[in-house]
Amino acid sequence: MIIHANVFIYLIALAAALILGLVLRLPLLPNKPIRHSWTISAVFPTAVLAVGFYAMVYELGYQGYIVALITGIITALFSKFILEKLVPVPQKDGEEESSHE
Amino acid sequence: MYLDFVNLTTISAALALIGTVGIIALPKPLDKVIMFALLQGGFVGMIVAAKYLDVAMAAAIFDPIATIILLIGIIKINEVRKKNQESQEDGNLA
Amino acid sequence: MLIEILGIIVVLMALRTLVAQNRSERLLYLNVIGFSMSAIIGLYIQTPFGAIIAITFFVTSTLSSNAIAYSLGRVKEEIMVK
Amino acid sequence: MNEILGIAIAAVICWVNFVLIDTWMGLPEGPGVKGADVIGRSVQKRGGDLAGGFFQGNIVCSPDASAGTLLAAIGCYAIGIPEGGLIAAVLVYFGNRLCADPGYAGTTGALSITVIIFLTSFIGFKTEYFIVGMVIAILTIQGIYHPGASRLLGKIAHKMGRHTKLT
Repeated sequence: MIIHANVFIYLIALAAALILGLVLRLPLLPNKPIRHSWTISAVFPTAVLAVGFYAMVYELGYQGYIVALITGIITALFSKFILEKLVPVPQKDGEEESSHE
Repeated sequence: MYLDFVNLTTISAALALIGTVGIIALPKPLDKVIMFALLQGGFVGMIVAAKYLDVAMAAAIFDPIATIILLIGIIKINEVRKKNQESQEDGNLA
Repeated sequence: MLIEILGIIVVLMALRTLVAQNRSERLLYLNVIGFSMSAIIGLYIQTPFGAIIAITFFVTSTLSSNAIAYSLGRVKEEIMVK
Repeated sequence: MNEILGIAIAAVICWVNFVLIDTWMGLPEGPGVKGADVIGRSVQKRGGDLAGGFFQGNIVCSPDASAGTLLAAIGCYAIGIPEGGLIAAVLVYFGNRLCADPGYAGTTGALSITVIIFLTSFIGFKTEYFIVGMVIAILTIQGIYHPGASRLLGKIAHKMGRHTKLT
């Protein structure tokens, strides 16, 4: 078998982040023209970030169901409270530029 | 075979040399900045070829900072020169 | 075999960058060089830290390309001092 | 499998993957950042198509599905088959947000090429082939003849209903 990790653990991390994100009132999907919207929703950044962070923790040597659960919970809290301050929406910059000219 | 001659060290050296020639030969400042970005790629490649990986990480992070400082200087000096030219033409008209 | 193909692509694109006429054409060739240099770094260092270095190098070179393209629109024509 | 043949097939797979995802995510519709506008107009002035020019400019100015494809292939080669692609998806997302882009195209490209690498590893494709194939695919778009490539991309965008409305 070429695949090394157990796929089931990734599903646990994804589901934990998804459910806690919905409990924290993140919207399920972004606003309707999806490819232009900037909202942080439960599916797009949160689930992807949860799987990616669990992959990082897995490579660092901590493996198991409980680690996956904790990673999902921390990712949901991170994307609810910190992510908007870490990567702000650059709309202000564009408006300032257009008004500047 | 000549293909033995192509490895990471010689590629990075060729990239850095081409970037140097471009910086010296091209006249306009923004062309010089583009060739400087090319030289940075060769520089990081040379460090990686010697396997100093931590130095390569630091060099890769600090590259765009140097480029952005150069670009801010170019934009500012261009505005100053444009203002200077306009005021000179006004003086000629008066 | 793999690094040789990428190396020939890199040197060819560097020469085309040097002799190109238009300035935004130069930027497109520079993008190809960013892609292939990070591919060579990933192929040469076959450890996880090599992959992290390749990803960091690619993202930072894209950032500097972004800054150059923005100031290309800002500076329409440069005024040179004779 | 023969090495040259494998690289050629991998290049075709990567080309189809990133062009379809980038077009679907609306790269030819308009310039996401200001620098892409300059590059698109310059390509149009040299005899190309405006939508294809915006496509090329957006690839230069922020890491899109092309970058996601390359970096996920490198991650799968150096770290491991599923984990490297997922780590690359997270890093590409942060790189996208640094370059003022929503970041849908990069993560979608990284995840889809991870699935493709996992499926094709059963029939003998090595992961290195996808790295070299991605560089060859980006060479055909950005490195050989820009007006011709932009006209081809404009035709694909027209067929998928994503052609630009700007003039």
